[in-house]
Amino acid sequence: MITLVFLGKLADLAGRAECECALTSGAINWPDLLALMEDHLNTAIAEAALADRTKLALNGAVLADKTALIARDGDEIALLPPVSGG
Amino acid sequence: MITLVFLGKLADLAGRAECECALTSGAINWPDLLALMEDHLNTAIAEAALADRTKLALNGAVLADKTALIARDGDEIALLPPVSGG
Amino acid sequence: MRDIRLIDRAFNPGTLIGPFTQANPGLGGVCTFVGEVRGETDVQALELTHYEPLTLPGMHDLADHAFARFNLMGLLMVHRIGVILPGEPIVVVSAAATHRRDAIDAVDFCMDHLKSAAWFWKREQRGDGWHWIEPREQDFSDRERWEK
Amino acid sequence: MRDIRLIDRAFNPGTLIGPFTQANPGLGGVCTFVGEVRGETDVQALELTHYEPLTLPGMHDLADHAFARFNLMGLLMVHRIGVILPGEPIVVVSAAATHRRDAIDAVDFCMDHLKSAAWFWKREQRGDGWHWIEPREQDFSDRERWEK
Repeated sequence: MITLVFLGKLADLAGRAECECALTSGAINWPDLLALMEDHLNTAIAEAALADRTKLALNGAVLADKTALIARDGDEIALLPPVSGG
Repeated sequence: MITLVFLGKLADLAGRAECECALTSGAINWPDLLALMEDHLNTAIAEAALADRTKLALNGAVLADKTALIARDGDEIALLPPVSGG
Repeated sequence: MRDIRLIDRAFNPGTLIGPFTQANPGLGGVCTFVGEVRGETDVQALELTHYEPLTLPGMHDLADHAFARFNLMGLLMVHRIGVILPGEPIVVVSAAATHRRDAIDAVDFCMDHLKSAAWFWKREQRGDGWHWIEPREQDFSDRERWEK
Repeated sequence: MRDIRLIDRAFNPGTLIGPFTQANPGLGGVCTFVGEVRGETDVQALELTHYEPLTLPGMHDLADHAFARFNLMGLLMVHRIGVILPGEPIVVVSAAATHRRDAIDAVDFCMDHLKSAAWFWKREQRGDGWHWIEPREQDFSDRERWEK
């Protein structure tokens, strides 16, 4: 099981703020994650994940290169669109 | 009678914050003012008045060119050293 | 004195700033910025979402950078999350320093980074529903000033 | 909302800033700088002299320039005169605006001008008596930033 967290407008695209996905293998990489979102959610969120400005955090640490993702059972992956605070 | 007002450290030099001087003629100009301070006060304050950074106000308006001063009976002349606020 | 917080309900900035100033005895100046939800014609509410594992640690990193870059005695950084109504404060940054330039610049620096480099997402409720707010170009250029 | 004052006794900046913020409904941000007498080892007191015919009119001119230069909703500028003890506020400048950059820059602008271009003279009392304070080189260069 891994947890996907969708922040900001990505939650609207995904249709939820969070989802838990069962893993068929011990670990997933970046193409696996995209396929997972296509299968369990929709194409729009998979495409948004691909956008340059969308960042990825694994267990609370932002990845410098999201395509280098390797996530294992129990991990939490957050999809982070451009921020706007203050 | 004209009133001289000494601000900041010029009050220390003049030995007072203010003085009233009787005029012997109807009006005084810049050289007259310097002579007046030499006579009634001291050389130090006359010299300080000459310094570039010392400005002059006549009746609450700063003079762009203090050497163009013409002051008449009842006027107030303020000698303003460099400021420091805040 | 360092006070970095997320806060999930309406608050009065004065109740934070007074104690903060008191907690930095001997200071020369305190600069404070308070950002509020503008009472614009059509905006009924603002919602600030955050991502807990990143947001507060990110604000602490920002504070570390501010302390490294400016000569500060204290830094207060408080950011609202959740639903915020027009006229309510969203963010307070207060910096205490010996000299005013450090205090003013530190507030400017922190605000520029909170706007476009901290882990918050903002949407506003208008008559026709919720709209996500993207950072403006100006927000990016404001932040880039500090990269020189 | 414009509030420009000289004040000749100790005051609490919070009691000015709260009402000032309230008096500018719809603002996006308020930036405030409070300058205090530093509690330095040897300074027992500070004395601020002013020249009444110039000082308050000069502060109003400065406010006019700030309103002309920045997009402001309100400006508060309060300066102490007389004898001030360590820890007491000397100056408060607060600017309310729709956008934070105007608020922060207006405070910065006003402080730079109050420091080296307003009609105040400052001396401090140390163990060996009173000493007049000249503006620092930095104060002049801070002000010159605005002449570009």
